Amino acid sequence: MRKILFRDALNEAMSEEMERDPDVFLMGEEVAEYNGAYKCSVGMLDRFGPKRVIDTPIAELGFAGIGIGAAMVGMKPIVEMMTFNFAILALDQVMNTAAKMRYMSGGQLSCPVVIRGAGGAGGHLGAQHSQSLEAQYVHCPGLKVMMPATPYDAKGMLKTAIRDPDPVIFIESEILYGSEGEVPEEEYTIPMGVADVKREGADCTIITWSRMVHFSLDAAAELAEQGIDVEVVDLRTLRPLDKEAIRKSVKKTNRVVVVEEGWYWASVGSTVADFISRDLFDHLDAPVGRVHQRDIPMPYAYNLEPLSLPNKDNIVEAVKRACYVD
Amino acid sequence: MRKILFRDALNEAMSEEMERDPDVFLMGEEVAEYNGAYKCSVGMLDRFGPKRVIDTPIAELGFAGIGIGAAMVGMKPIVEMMTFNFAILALDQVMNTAAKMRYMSGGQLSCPVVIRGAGGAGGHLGAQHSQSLEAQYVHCPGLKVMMPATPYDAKGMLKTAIRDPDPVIFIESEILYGSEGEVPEEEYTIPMGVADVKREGADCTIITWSRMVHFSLDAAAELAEQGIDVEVVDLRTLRPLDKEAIRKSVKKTNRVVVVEEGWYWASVGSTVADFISRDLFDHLDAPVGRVHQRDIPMPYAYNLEPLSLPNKDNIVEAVKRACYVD
Amino acid sequence: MPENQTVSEEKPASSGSNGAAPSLHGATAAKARKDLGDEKIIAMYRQMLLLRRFEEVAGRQYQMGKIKGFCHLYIGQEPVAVGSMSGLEEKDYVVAAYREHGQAIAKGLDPNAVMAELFAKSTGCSKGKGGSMHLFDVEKRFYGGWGIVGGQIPTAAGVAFASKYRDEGAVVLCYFGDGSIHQGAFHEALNMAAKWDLPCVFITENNKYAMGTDIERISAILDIQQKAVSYGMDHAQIDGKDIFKAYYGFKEAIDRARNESRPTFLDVITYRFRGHSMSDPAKYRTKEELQDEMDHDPIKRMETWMLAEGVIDEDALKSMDKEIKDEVKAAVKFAEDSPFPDPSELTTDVYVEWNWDIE
Amino acid sequence: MPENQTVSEEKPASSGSNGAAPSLHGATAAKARKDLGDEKIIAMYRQMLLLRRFEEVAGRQYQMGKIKGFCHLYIGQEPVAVGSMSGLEEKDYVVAAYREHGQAIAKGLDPNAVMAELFAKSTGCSKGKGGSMHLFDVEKRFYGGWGIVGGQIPTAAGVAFASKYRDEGAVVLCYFGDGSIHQGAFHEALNMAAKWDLPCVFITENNKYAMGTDIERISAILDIQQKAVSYGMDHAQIDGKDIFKAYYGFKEAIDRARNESRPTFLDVITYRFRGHSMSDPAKYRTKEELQDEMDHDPIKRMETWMLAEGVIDEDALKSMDKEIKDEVKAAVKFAEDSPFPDPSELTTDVYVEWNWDIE
Ligand SMILES: Cc1ncc(C[n+]2csc(CCOP(=O)(O)OP(=O)(O)O)c2C)c(N)n1
Ligand SMILES: Cc1ncc(C[n+]2csc(CCOP(=O)(O)OP(=O)(O)O)c2C)c(N)n1
Ligand SMILES: [Mg+2]
Ligand SMILES: [Mg+2]
Repeated sequence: MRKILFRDALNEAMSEEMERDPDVFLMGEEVAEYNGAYKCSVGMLDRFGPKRVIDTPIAELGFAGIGIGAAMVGMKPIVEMMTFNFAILALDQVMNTAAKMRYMSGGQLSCPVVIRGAGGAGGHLGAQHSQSLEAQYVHCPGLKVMMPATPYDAKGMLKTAIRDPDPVIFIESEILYGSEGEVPEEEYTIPMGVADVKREGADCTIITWSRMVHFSLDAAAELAEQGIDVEVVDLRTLRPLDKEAIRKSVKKTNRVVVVEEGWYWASVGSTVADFISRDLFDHLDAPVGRVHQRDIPMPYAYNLEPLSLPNKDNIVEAVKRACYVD
Repeated sequence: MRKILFRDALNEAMSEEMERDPDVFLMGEEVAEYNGAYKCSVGMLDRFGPKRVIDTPIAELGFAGIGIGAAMVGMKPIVEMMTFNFAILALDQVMNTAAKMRYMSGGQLSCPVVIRGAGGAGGHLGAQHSQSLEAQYVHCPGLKVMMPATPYDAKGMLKTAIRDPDPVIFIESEILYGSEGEVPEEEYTIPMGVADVKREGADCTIITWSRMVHFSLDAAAELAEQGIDVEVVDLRTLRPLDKEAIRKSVKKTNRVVVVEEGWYWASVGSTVADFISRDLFDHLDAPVGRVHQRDIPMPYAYNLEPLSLPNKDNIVEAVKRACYVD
Repeated sequence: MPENQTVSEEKPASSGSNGAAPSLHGATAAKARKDLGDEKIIAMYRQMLLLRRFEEVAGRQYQMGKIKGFCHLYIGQEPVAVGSMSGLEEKDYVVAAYREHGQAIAKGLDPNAVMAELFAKSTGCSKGKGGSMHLFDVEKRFYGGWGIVGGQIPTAAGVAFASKYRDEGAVVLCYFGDGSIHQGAFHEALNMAAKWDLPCVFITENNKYAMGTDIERISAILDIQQKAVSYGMDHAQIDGKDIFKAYYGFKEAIDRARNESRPTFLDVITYRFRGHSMSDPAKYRTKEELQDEMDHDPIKRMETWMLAEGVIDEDALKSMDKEIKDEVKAAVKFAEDSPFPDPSELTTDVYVEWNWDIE
Repeated sequence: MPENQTVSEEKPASSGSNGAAPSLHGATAAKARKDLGDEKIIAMYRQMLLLRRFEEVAGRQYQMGKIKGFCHLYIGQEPVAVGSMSGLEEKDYVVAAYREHGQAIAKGLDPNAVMAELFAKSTGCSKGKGGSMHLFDVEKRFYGGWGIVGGQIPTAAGVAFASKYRDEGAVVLCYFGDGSIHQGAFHEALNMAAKWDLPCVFITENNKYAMGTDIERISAILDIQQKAVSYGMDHAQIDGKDIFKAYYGFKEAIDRARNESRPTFLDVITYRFRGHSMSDPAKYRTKEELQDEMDHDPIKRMETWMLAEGVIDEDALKSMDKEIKDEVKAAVKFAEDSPFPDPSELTTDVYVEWNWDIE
């Protein structure tokens, strides 16, 4: 199969959906003439013109609201946040408008908007630019949240997100944009709310998503050499959570580690771990393990940053702890 | 002991601290001439004058930033958010400035600001006005988070928050403003990060905070009649979490229910439950129970709203489930 | 003076303009009579009166505990909703704030459905889930109902964006209070609306107060139409206490949006007779100020003018009032008799596609 | 024209003003020589050159991988930082965005500490934890260093609020790019700063581009000082390519803040010679535009004028350049030789009072 970059998979997803549906358009900072700050929209301005590929001022609250308003009357906007660090500024429109309009109107309208962009730590960008903020969205009913780990998933999931009739928050790991992976030429989509077993195993389950899938696979490879057979479940969609996939895997392995890139408290990892601890109480042979970023703002110092982020060694260690091996 | 209202306890805390320290001031919408939207600052304009009790325009991001900026150079601002629903608009200043300035400056400065105001459901106010958003702050390192349940705690905790050298998010249940409780005339403070056992019991622990403390105490009273002896632990501070208090109680009862007013996923309740499940794995005789708001926006319909919020019956039920009683 | 400022030939009746004659300005009214005809004028009056009676009754029902939560009455501001929407087409959109009973009914929502919404009934325009602050009627193109001050401004610009994108020829009227113009959302939206030529009319209902805060205490400028200078946007101040001046002022802006796809920013001078919400004793203004405004009640002024000009007679007025009162009474009965939403409604309408169990 | 608009007697050198003589405007420069004296003028030149050389070297060190993450160079904009701060007192505060190496050094931060910060070393002005975008020096009253576009504007107003509250007589200079003025934070802060008379100078470094976006493509107005009309704030456009015009323009605003406690909004015309950050090839502008700007390099223009006027001679210039190059080289060596922060530093400086275990 052909291999393409993560960013190009996103580009294909957006371009195909724009071809398919004239109500789909893309707006955000630098998406048009600059081809995207992370080059996800290369060539799209040329192909679809300035009516449908729109550069905005730096006004996240404002243009998120404009996208959401357009969605309220049936358009299918893709709103790019240069990074989700800046989307904090738009959170009111996301939480108080996009997520609630359908309910408050008694089901009269929907908000089929996709809000997508870079998340997580980019690499030595310091505290204000290195945050994994999916918890803000997973907390809020009315939203759906997707975070792909591979080019294949990125394309299929983004197409699903664009077609979805509800607001979807779609967070792409900044670091993964340049990663490569197999993506078929033929059209496909990946369903909302369905996790994917990225590696099968019998001894311990790792539940993870986005960039941490790769860290987890690396850890699994290392653990395999040590005789520990790890299953890696990529959640892909964080809201709704694929409980069945989690149950299936944990019932098999009876041990689980949740790996996330972000902070520890009130996080997605904490809620997944909590779900498992309670729902699968009788199936757990060890406490749920967790791996996460340290509970501090991200330092610039490039010798410290790796100490703050999760890494393969942390994961290996956590799996061993869950397996009562040392 | 004399009894005063919750809102008056807050007023006393602010007034005493303003008397004590000329760097303390209060700003926010309607705090001065209107005496506060919820009347927490009655008389303060008259007492301290317009230099120290300041009405702002409706511009949460802007005036939160002004408070935080003043704190950066050593002032001790109290910034009132009329409700925390509106504080979403200010979240960038809170997360990206207040929480990170000390770290990013290598410890050169601090942000001793208090951001306080009403949280939780007020009563038939609809989806945009009825949110318990403490998770947004608990998630973020660099912040401290306090939520009092009684006038006594409100006064002592707010004084501590104002004196604290770090940014403190202080959320007051809108419904509790009019509640009454004993508050001594003498000065006292309540330490940051210290939970309080609001009722001792042997059979099951309820971990909770803010308004849900009262629901939990009601449930405990009912359960007592049924022979179940419940301990109610009021966390008071949510960040940092008083792990020792939790450990102590759960090791005694071996059963625990976490009760929160807000949503289920990626919430404070989920992270507390997760902490317990993992940290006290060997001490739990049943899965951790959880009680919370339904995972939906809040309906206005006043027959539906109570079905969305946690209530005494939910709590009773959850405790019984944790005790394997039915 | 910037080129694109529209100047109304007559000064608006400023709050507290003591001694002004309690009638409408002759010249504009005379023109309106010629342009619109008596039937339309009577219909406009009727609508204002309907809003007034509806609100009076809503206020009483609130005191009786039938309506709960927040309830912000529109009494005094009727010429704004009616004057602006009299120039509207059905396909046009309206987006408003939480003080929106007036705009909702003026846009054609059934008073029964609005009253039922306030009563939290399943027959309400938002099925009882929205409440006073969140009225919706997609068929009537009425899109809320916002509880977040200023939050509707970008969203309304987005509706206008869609209208332009799809070449609908539809205009968006976006209403907000004078307190909202200090929010960043206002500023961000206006810049884009101006730059992108969106067919949107941004309407400040300047009733002088944001809750208890006089605009003079928190706004760096008082002639707030000057805010539009920042965006090179057309702007005007409108006398929102005179139904005809309001009508023409809005018409110009609506036409500009429809024909040239250009936005306008309007500072509409108005006044609310009641407190901010039902729980506000409104001690921040003097009795004299309020009395003076009520002496110049815009509905009364129109009445005086209509009688003086012979547009309508006393008897017709009386029977119209009775009719309207009956209509409002019927709305209360409708609301009263309607069922509350079924408990099963609690968890519907969160998503369009939702096949997972909640929690 | 609004009353409070300050008009500079001469037009600023607009971008692409082809054929303009590559020297400073005679009248202002002559006045500056009288007012400031040659010594001060030479010091100002020296500081601009220091910023230039520092940045050139920082760019090279970035390419060598010694500096990582984002690195936004100030080259071309030197007269803004130097011109504005030459009129400052030590007690005054500076708050800036992420393109702030220039302001940091102009405010008196040790180039060694700044370079070490870029190198992520523990001797850096933020102990290596901040990086290029987050320089701090509380002693020098330099408060960042912001990565969120526009985020520093309310915060700077807060510093000004504190200065006024405590009667410090200190002025705050708040720097931001032309891209930041569309953010709500800008608007909210300016309204309060104007209403509350805060001693703050709001400085738009208008280098025409926000990343790849020409201001013409996203701003509804181009004469952006008009934004101040919304807030009744004093305002001016300043030629930020001419060190002396910049000096006087800023001086007026600083004096107003200090003596009258009134804020000013400035549109400072400038240009960045490099890309937005180290990874930006800057294809969004023509080679001709860039060349033309570089032909009018503000440092070169000052040099030409100084030589022509006999303020300094070629030899002195040369030895100054060498001295500065050595200074910057020493900064690199200092940074190079300094240790990275100890791993134990990872979890310090999160809170002042923090006696719990993390996680
Ligand atoms: C973002 C936000 N901040 C604060 C509030 C609380 N609040 C509700 S209405 C209001 C006053 C608004 O006044 P104005 O915009 O003039 O509208 P009016 O009530 O006069 O119609 C305030 C402060 C809110 N709802 N949203
Ligand atoms: C809120 C926010 N949105 C987007 C960005 C990404 N970003 C960084 S710099 C920049 C351009 C800013 O341009 P300008 O304000 O003109 O400053 P200049 O780089 O020209 O100095 C953008 C969009 C950001 N850092 N913060
Ligand atoms: Mg108002
Ligand atoms: Mg710029």
